[in-house]
Amino acid sequence: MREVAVVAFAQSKSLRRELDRNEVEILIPVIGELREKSGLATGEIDFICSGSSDYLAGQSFAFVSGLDAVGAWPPVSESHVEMDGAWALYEAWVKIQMGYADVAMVYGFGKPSMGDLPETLALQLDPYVLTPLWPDAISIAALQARLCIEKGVTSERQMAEVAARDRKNALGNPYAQVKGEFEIAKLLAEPYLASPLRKHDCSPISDGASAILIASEKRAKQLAKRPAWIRGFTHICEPQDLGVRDLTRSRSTEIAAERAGVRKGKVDVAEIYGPFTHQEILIEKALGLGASTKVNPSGGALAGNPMMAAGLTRIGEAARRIWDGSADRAVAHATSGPCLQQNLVCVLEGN
Amino acid sequence: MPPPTERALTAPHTLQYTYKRSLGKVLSAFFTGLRDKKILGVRRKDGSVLVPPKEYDPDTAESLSEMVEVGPGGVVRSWTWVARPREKQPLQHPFAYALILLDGAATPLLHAVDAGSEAKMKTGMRVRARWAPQTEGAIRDIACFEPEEKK
Amino acid sequence: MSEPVEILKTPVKLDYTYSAGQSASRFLRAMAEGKLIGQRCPVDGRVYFPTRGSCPQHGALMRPEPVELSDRGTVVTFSINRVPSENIKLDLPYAPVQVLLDGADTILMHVLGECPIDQVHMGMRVQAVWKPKSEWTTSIGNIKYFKPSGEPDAPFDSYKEHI
Amino acid sequence: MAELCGIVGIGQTRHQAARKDVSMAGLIREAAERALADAELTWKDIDAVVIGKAPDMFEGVMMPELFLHDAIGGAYKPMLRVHTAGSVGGSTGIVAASLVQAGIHDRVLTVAFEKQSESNAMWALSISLPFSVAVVAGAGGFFAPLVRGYMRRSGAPEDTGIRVALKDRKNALKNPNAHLQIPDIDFDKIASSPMLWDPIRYLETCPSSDGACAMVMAKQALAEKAPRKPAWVHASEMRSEPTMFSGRDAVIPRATLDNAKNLYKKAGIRNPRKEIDCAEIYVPFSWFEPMWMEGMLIAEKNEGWKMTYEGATAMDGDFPVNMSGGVLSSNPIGASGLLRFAEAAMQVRGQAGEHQVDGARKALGHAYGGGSQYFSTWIVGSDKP
Repeated sequence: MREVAVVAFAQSKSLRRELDRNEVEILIPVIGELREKSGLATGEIDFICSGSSDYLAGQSFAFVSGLDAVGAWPPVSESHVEMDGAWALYEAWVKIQMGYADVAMVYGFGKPSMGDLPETLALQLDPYVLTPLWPDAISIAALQARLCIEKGVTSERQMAEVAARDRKNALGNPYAQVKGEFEIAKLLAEPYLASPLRKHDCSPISDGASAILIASEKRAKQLAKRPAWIRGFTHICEPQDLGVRDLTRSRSTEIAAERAGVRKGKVDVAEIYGPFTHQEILIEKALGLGASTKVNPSGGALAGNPMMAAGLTRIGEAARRIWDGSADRAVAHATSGPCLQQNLVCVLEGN
Repeated sequence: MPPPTERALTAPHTLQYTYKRSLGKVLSAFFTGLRDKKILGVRRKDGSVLVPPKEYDPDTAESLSEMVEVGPGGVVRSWTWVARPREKQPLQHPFAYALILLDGAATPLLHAVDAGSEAKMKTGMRVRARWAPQTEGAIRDIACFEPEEKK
Repeated sequence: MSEPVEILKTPVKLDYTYSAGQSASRFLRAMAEGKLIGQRCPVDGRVYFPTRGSCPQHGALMRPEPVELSDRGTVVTFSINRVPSENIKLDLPYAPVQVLLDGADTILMHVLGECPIDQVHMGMRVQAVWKPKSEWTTSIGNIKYFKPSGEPDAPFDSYKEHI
Repeated sequence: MAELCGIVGIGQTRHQAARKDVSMAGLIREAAERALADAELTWKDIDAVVIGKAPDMFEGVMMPELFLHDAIGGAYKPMLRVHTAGSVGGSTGIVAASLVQAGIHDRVLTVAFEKQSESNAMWALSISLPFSVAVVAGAGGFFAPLVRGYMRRSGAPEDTGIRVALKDRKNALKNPNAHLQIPDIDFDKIASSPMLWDPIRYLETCPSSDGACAMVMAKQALAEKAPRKPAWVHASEMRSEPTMFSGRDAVIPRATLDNAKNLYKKAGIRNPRKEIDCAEIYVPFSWFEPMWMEGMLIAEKNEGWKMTYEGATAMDGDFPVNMSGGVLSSNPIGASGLLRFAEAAMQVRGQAGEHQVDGARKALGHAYGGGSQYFSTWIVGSDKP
């Protein structure tokens, strides 16, 4: 395997409703910042990959206009996944591994506020037997949460603690959307949104974008003082059918964590993409994190969840902790699909 | 980049289409069953019955074809309460979405339960399919499930 | 027993709030006043109309100053459409044209009117025919269509780089 | 490159306007099972799956690979979903090959599909947005002005497009999987078919199809042991440019030229016309054959039409193109690019049956999409690179 590192990261603020800018106008400053930080021109980037969703945008080929933000001239080697940007990063990493590229740029963007996100996500389900019932994404997650609680995997209190922890952490994150100090007792006194989930258990709906630059060893050392080396990178997808999966654990994350070698060393920081509090707890368990790991210093998805970028942002936030020396080893996680169907694990190291 | 200086123009935009889905043998049997007020699963290699059925085993991708009738009663495995139903959802008054393990099935089916109030919902409770007045071969031929009368 | 169920109809209707974004909103508001407003690329100074806020070639935000354009131009290329479509409310056949407006450096996709279909050609000079002012909205549709202006054809070299 | 990639299994469905006999899962399984059978492998032998298709609005499912991947043995494996507009099938093949070439996986299954009969392709491709006025319908409306631009620039005879269509439609008669099979096809039939988007006639356009294509790719050590001769991936390349900018050449965009140059360089090809034995090129409207002959640097500028005119691109010509009948004969959009890539591989494996080019040892697979702005291509060979 070639040594590849995350060398630059930029993101927009997560906003509940970015009505005044279209996707390109959100992306341009993010990609501009990435260029500025790295000092690279488009021509010095060997491969570009993006992640976005046509259904979030409400139009076919929505990613095509995203290319307008790149300045793809002269023409670029470029690809797109209909997935979170974290998987676009995976594709770019593969291109470096095979020797096709040395420097790659990746971006993800989404404006879920344009539609009714929990309802739009019902279109991800089996179109024959589930979508016609239009179960919204919050209800689907709530079915999983109850299973977890009744099996004793977690509790409403523990879930509230996760929400409070993440949103307190987010106080230090200028890009976060939901932040503050919350009392557990007060959170637990709130009514259910979809029992057993309360509002604080759910990530917000966020518009936003993020972008990352990765590079092979030689270039990485030129581009960053302390590159965040990718030492494990894998992803696994489970069958979607809720009935055939054990929803009280994340088996796909367990497999991915094993293959990525998460437990081969101490994990200082973990950035987890948990769209719901109980899911963040399931991922923590699946990654096998201990008390010494600081989880979601950025606040995680519970503080800001720009769909299609939020997973990529986790990797950027983890890399930031390597760059500034606050972590020597970090784990980033991304998810997609109902009830943590598909999960990606990326291990980053400073040495 | 400076923050937006003026309000952008916005307008409603609707994506609307009625998809026509061909089904293949297993799903065709399932929906034909619903039209005839029967719930069918499909037998997996280990003998267990997958509900709703698929033409393949989700774990191994092996082809499946032997249809088996299940239900119409079953047990709630998990549930959540929908206090304010959305327009497209199966019931327009408060209801529960639930994972329901039908009698004879190894995997639960997701559907709506018309329980009247959240207090009446309980994991482990027995429910039974309530059929729509008109059945046409769709998942909503089951209007919803309802608590089974205690005997 | 009746026939087996072989087709499942599943209606999908999703409602969105679409945003035109900053730059396009400026151009659309000008349209409502009967003005054609383009913007310059900060890198090469070329005038884009309609503008979507950025120069796609350079990935840069357009210069903010508006550039007002003429409503006359040249047909760069065209086709003749004989296919009905739910999305288009025009009588068939009609000619979609790519118009290079005078003063602009990009083409505008629109349709041609007041011209027999067999006389449409590349290089044809055209001018906009506007809807009555009372019907103007924030839409490029304020221009009903382009019609031949009667000027002599533009030479091929003057527009060939825009095909 | 860490590893060589060999294509050891290829499968495709029978393409037709509406495959009413199968579900979406059934459609992709049909292609995948055939690819596995060709490779004499089972679902268990696959390490990862890569799925490609065009916009989700075609089938009305958001990211349908999430509910579908287990139908092709993807449970608890890595899964990627590619979407790069019309070139997506090609890009999907490239991503799958990359996973092997990078040394990450031993065997990868890739499937690209479209089930266009679930909706209406014209609708899905031309969804009107607020503030805009739709002036063209479907892809034909978009590409017709470019075709006119090409005719003007090159001075190509007006019947060039008819000749391409005639050749591809005759080739399709030799391909049992092709959607459009018109046994009594002749020049006059095409010439007299209705003009849809002038200058594009009805029989010069692609159909709307349901279909899927699958390939199994393996690393060198495994490909060498495959029951049938593998096709080796010699090189692949992708290029994209913006849809529109001032002065953009949308007829023969720079992205295709750059793509071609880099592809040949990586494949060690100096004279593509001589060194490549045959090609499957993405030609949804007949005129794009001469355009892409130039765009792929196989013909000189403004002379692509001569290849068609002189019969060079016919089955018995010196550079056969679209032996399968091409996109003009089958067009499940998401799969169309992968079908081009797969047909190229079938040629160098000698498994193209009636439409086999004798002795083909090196072939080009090509796809493009968007507003002629996304290009993905590969070169495959009977011999290792």
